[in-house]
Amino acid sequence: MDLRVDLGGLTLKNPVMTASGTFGYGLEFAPYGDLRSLGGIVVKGLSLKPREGNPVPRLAETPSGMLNAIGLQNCGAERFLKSMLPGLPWRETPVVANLYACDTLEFAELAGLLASAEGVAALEVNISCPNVQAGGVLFGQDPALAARVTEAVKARAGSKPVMVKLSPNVTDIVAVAKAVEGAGADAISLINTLTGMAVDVRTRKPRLANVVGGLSGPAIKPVALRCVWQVSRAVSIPVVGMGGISSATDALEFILVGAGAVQVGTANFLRPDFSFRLAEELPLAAQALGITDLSTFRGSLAVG
Amino acid sequence: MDLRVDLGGLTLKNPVMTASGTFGYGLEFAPYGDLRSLGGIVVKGLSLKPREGNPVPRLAETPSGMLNAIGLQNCGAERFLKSMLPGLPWRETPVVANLYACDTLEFAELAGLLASAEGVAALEVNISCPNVQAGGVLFGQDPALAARVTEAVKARAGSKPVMVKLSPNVTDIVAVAKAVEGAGADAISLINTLTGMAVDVRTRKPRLANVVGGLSGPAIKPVALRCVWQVSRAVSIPVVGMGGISSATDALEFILVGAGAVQVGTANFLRPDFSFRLAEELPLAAQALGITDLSTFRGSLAVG
Amino acid sequence: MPHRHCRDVPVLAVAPAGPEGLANGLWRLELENPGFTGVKPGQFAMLRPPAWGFDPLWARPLSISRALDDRIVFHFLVAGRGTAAFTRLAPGEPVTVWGPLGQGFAVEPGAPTLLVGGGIGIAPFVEYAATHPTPGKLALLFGHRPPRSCYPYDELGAMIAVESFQDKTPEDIPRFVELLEKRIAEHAGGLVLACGPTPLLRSVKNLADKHGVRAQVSLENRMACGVGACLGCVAENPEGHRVQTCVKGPVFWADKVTL
Amino acid sequence: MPHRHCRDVPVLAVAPAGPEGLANGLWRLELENPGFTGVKPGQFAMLRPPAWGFDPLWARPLSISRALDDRIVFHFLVAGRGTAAFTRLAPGEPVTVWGPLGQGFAVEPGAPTLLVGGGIGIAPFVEYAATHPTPGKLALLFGHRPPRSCYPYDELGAMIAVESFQDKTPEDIPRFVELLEKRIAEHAGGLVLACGPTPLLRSVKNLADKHGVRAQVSLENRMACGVGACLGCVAENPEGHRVQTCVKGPVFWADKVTL
Ligand SMILES: Cc1cc2nc3c(=O)[nH]c(=O)nc-3n(C[C@H](O)[C@H](O)[C@H](O)COP(=O)(O)OP(=O)(O)OC[C@H]3O[C@@H](n4cnc5c(N)ncnc54)[C@H](O)[C@@H]3O)c2cc1C
Ligand SMILES: Cc1cc2nc3c(=O)[nH]c(=O)nc-3n(C[C@H](O)[C@H](O)[C@H](O)COP(=O)(O)OP(=O)(O)OC[C@H]3O[C@@H](n4cnc5c(N)ncnc54)[C@H](O)[C@@H]3O)c2cc1C
Ligand SMILES: Cc1cc2nc3c(=O)[nH]c(=O)nc-3n(C[C@H](O)[C@H](O)[C@H](O)COP(=O)(O)O)c2cc1C
Ligand SMILES: Cc1cc2nc3c(=O)[nH]c(=O)nc-3n(C[C@H](O)[C@H](O)[C@H](O)COP(=O)(O)O)c2cc1C
Ligand code: FES
Ligand code: FES
Repeated sequence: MDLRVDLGGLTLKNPVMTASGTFGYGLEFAPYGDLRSLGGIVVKGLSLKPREGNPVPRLAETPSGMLNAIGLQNCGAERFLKSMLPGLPWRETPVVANLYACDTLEFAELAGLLASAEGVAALEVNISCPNVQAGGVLFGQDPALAARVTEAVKARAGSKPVMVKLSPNVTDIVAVAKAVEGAGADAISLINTLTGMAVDVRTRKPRLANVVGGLSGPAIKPVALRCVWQVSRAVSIPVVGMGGISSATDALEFILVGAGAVQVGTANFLRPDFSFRLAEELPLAAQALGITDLSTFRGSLAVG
Repeated sequence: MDLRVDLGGLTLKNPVMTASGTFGYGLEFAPYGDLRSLGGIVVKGLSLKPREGNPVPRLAETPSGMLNAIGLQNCGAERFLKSMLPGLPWRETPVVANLYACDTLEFAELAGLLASAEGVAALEVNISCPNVQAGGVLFGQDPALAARVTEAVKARAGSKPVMVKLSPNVTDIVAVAKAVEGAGADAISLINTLTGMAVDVRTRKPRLANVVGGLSGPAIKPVALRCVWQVSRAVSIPVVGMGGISSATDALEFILVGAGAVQVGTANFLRPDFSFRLAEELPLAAQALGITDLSTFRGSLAVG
Repeated sequence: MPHRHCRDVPVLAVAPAGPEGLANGLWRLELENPGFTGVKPGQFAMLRPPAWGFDPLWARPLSISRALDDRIVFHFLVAGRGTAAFTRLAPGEPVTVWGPLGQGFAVEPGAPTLLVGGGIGIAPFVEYAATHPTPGKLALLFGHRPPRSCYPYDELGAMIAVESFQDKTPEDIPRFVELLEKRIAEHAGGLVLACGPTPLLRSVKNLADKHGVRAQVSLENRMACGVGACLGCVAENPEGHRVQTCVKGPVFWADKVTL
Repeated sequence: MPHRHCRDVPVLAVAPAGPEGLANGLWRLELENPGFTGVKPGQFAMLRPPAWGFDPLWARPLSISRALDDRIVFHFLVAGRGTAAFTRLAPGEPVTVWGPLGQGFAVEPGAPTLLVGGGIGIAPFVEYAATHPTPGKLALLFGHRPPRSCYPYDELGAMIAVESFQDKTPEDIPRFVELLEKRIAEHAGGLVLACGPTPLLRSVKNLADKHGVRAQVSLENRMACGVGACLGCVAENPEGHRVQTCVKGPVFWADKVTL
C-alpha cells in the first residue's frame, strides 16, 4: 500500500507523526524503535530563548486523559539546532520544528532561524498553547491574530512548509482555520489540548501548580474528530489530525474524517514504542478493513 | 452537617441534583431509591410541542465518556405537567423544569406555562444544547443572544428562580456567564456537553445518525471544573456545577472550586441508584475530610 | 411499582459454554441472585463490574437466561470490549446488576408457541421453557453458526421439542428462512416468539404477517441506562413514535415495531 | 545507546509481602524478565497492564528490586488506583514494561556505604546489596511503620549489616532522625544512599551536608513517560534548572537537587 502523504509540500513516507511535547526531541525514543520508520517527528515546542517552564506539579491524570502545564520548558531553538537535530535521522524522516513565541516579531525571528536549518523540514506554529499566560491562548482564539502570526511566520519560512496548529478552545474553529488558510498556511494541524483543571479536596489545592492545564488523551478524541471533520471540509489545504489517538483504528478514524496525516501525543506515554508500532500496524489495519488506498479512504465518511 | 443550599431563591436540602436528560422525568428512578432524598430533580428538557428527537443511533460510548444526540425527544411541557409532575414528590424535593426552544418567543411562552405550575420550583434554560440544528447552539455561543433568552424567560417566570445552563463550546465562557447574570439570571448551571463525534471505520459512517453529538461523563470533568471555577469567580449569582461527577469526591471538587450545588448526569447510567447514593455519601465524605461546613468549604480552593 | 433492584453481587462462575465455547466466544455466567423475583422470561438485566473504572463506561444488557432462588444465569457472546471483559471476571468479584428490566414474552398457556432463537438469542428461551405452564405446547427452532454445544440448546431440549439448523455458508440462510416459514405457517392461531439478529427478526415479522400469525420479537438495541431515562435505545413504532426499547421492549409485538 | 526494552511480559507471581502484607498494603510482584541486563541498582521500570484500557492512563514507576536472569522482582505499597490494580493481576496476565530507566546509585567498592531506606524505599537496596562487589562495606538503616515482615528486610539482612527502627508514634520520628544523624556522622569519608519519603530525603540531605558526607537521594516524582519526554517529573537543581527525574535521576547527588 502506498502510504505516502503530501502535506502542502512536506512529503511523508507514512501518515504517522509524533505530536509536539510528547516525543521530546525524538532521541529519547530511539531505544524503543527505529526513528526512520516514522512518517515525521514533531519536536517539543521551541522558543527563541531556553525556558524552564512552570513549577511542579505539572501533570495530573484524569479519566482516560491527562492534564499538563509544562509551560513550554525547552532548550531554546539554537541549542536544538546545534545539539539535538544532528542526532536525528532527518534525511530519512522529516523533522518538524514546533514554534512557540509571545509576539509576532518573535515568531518571525524564530521562524527564520529554524527554517534556515537544513534538517528542519517544516514548521508547526503553536498558536494554541493554553499553558502559558502571555500570548499563546490569544493568538489561537482570534482569527485575525492567528492570521497575523501565520503571515509573519510564512514571510520568514522561505521554502519550508508552514503548518498552523489550532486550539479547540474556541466557539468557531472553522473561522480560525479559514483565517490561517487565507494567511498562507500550507497545512493545518489540530487539535491542541482542551483547557481543564483538577483539584485535590484533601489539600484544597489545584493539582497543577499553574492551576489550569491542557487536557489530552483518549478522553478528548471525540472533540478532536469533530474538529478535524469540520475543518477538513472547510479548507482546501491538508489537515493533520490528533487528539487521543491510541490505536491504528483511531488513526484511521481521523483519516476517514479527512486528515491527511495524524500525530500521536499522549499515547507515547502508554508505551514508548507506541508510535513505531502504529507506523507498522496502520497499513495492516487498513488492509484488514479492505482499504487498498489511503487516498480514496481519506475523507470518505458517508454522511446523511 | 447543614447541607442546605440557596440557589438564587431555590432552596435545596442538599446539593445533589440530577442533570437534565439523564434522569428521565424522575419516576424512572423511583424503584432504585427515595426521590425525596435528592436535593433537586431536573427533568428532561421540555419543549412546547412534543418532539420525537433524532433517528438512531443516538448514543456512542467513548473513552470514559459518551456521546449523545437524542435531539431533545420529550413529551412536551403540557403532558409533563399533566401526567408526570403529579407523580413526583415535588413538595419534598424541588422539581426544576429544563426548557428548550428555538426562538425567544417560544422560550417565553414555555417559561410562562411551566412557571405557572405549582409543582415546578424553578426553571433551567438550556441555551446550549448542541444536538439540535436550529437555535440551541447559537443562543449559548453568543453573549447577546444568551442575554436575550434570559430576559425573555425571566419576564414570564414570575417568582420562580431562573437558572441558565451554559455551553462549554465557546471561546470565553465568562463573557456568556456575565451576560446572563446581567440579564437577570438567578443562577447559572454548567456545563452542558462538549461537541464531539465518533465514526466507524468499518462502515465508514458516523456512529451517531446526527453525525455530531454531545460528549459527557468523566472524560469531560477537567473541562467542567475549569469552567465552574472561572465562572464562579466572575459572577455573584450561585453556580451549579456538573460534568462527569461520578463520586462524592468529584462532587466536593466542584464545590471546592465554587459550585453551590451539583448535578449528576452520565453517572446515573453507571448505576441507577447513583444519585441516591451520592446524596447519602456526600456528608460522610465531607466529614472524612474534616469539612464541618459546606459553606466555608465552598470556593475555598487555595490558588497561588 | 414493579420490584427492581440494583445491587453489587459476586460472580459465582464464569466459563466458556461447552468444549467449543472458548474458540467461538460463547460463555455462561452465574451471579448471586440480587433479589430478582417474578422474572418474566425475555426480561433482561444490566451488568457492570465496578473494576471497569470508567472505561468501558456503560453497563451491558444481557437477557436473564435462568433466575433461580440463589443465582441468575446468563449466556453471552463475546461481541466487543465489555463482553470480553466479562470473560475475565473472577469468582467472588462484584458485579453491579440492575433488573429485572423491560417487558418479557407473552405466555399463553393454550397457544401452540414457536420459539425462534438465532444464535445467542436462544438465551431468554431457557427461562421461558423452564417456567411455562404448558411446555408441551412449545417448540424451538434454533438457527446458529458455531456448534450447538456452545449454546444452552440441550438444556432446552430436555424440556421442550427442539429443532436446530446450522448456517455454514451464506446459501444456508435462505434454506433456514424456508424452514422458518414452514414452522410459522404451522403456528397459525398460535404464537411466534423470536430473539436473535435483526435480519432474523425481520424475517419473522414478515412471515408472521404473511401467514397471519401473532408474533413477538426481542430487540437488542444499544443501551446506556436500561431504565428508560437516556432515550438512547429507542425503536420506532408504525405511528412514527420513538419508544424506549428498555422499558416498552425489548419484546415488542412484531406489528407494533418498525424493524 | 543504552539497552532499554519495552515488552509485554507475563506476571509470574503477585502476593502480599509476608503474613501482614495484605493488611498493610505491601506486596511483591514478579514478572518475566523482559530482557533487562546490566541493571544498575536504583534504576526503575514503568509498568502498565494493557487490561487497564485507558483508565488509569499512565504506567506506574517501580524500582527494580531484583533483576534475575529469568525474572524481575518489585516490592510495592498500595498507594492508589494503579498499585491497587497491580494486586489484582493474575499469573500469566501480560504487563507492558519498559526499562531499565534512569540513573542508579553510585557503587564505590572502597567506601563504607550507608543505605537509608524509608518504608518501601528499601526496595532498590535489595538489588544494590546483592550485586555490590564489597557487601562487607554496606550497612542498612531502615525506618518503617508497618511490621518489618512486610518488607524485604530479612532478605537484605542475609547479605549485609542491617538495623531497623519502627515509627509507631509521631514522637518516634525525631528519635529516628537522631539515630540517622549518628549513622551518617559515622560514614564521614564514605557514602550515604537514601530512598524513601521526601521528608526523610530532606533529613539525609541536610545531615550529610552538615557532616560533610557525600550522599545520594532517590526521588519519587510523579511520572508519565519515564523516558524524559513529557517533562512532567522535573526536579530543580541548585542553579534553578529543571531536570527530568526519570533520566537525570531518580538518584541524584544530594547537593545537586533542591528538595
Ligand atoms: C435487551 C438485551 C438483551 C441482550 N441479551 C444478550 C444475551 O443474553 N447474550 C448476549 O450475548 N448478548 C445479549 N445482548 C447483546 C449485548 O448486550 C451486546 O452484545 C453487548 O452489549 C456488546 O457489548 P461489548 O462491549 O462486548 O461490545 P462493544 O465493544 O460495545 O461493541 C462491539 C460491536 O457491537 C456493536 N454493539 C454493541 N452492543 C450492541 C447492541 N446492543 N446492539 C447492536 N450492536 C451492538 C457495537 O456497535 C460494536 O460494533 C442483549 C442486548 C440487549 C439490548
Ligand atoms: C522512580 C520511582 C520508583 C518508585 N519505586 C517504587 C517502589 O519500588 N515501590 C513502591 O511501592 N512505589 C514506588 N514508587 C512510587 C509509585 O510509583 C507510586 O506509589 C505509584 O505510582 C502510585 O500510583 P497509584 O495509582 O497507586 O496512586 P494514585 O492513585 O495515582 O495516587 C495516589 C496518591 O499518591 C500520589 N502519588 C502518586 N504517585 C506519586 C508519586 N510518584 N510521587 C508522589 N505522589 C504520588 C497521588 O497524587 C495521590 O495523592 C516509585 C516512584 C518512582 C518515581
Ligand atoms: C506533556 C505534553 C506537552 C505538550 N507540549 C506541546 C508543545 O510544546 N507544543 C504543542 O504545540 N503542543 C504540545 N502538546 C499538545 C500535543 O502536541 C497534542 O496537540 C495534544 O496532546 C493532543 O493530542 P493527544 O491527545 O494525542 O495527546 C503537549 C501535550 C502534552 C500531553
Ligand atoms: C443522554 C443525555 C441527554 C441529555 N439531555 C439534556 C437535555 O435535555 N437538556 C439539557 O440541558 N442537558 C441535557 N444533557 C446534558 C446533561 O444535563 C449534562 O449537562 C451533561 O451530560 C454533563 O454532565 P455529565 O458529564 O455528568 O453527564 C443530556 C446529557 C445526556 C448524556
Ligand atoms: S437504555 Fe436508556 S432509555 Fe433505554
Ligand atoms: S516522566 Fe516524562 S519526563 Fe520524566
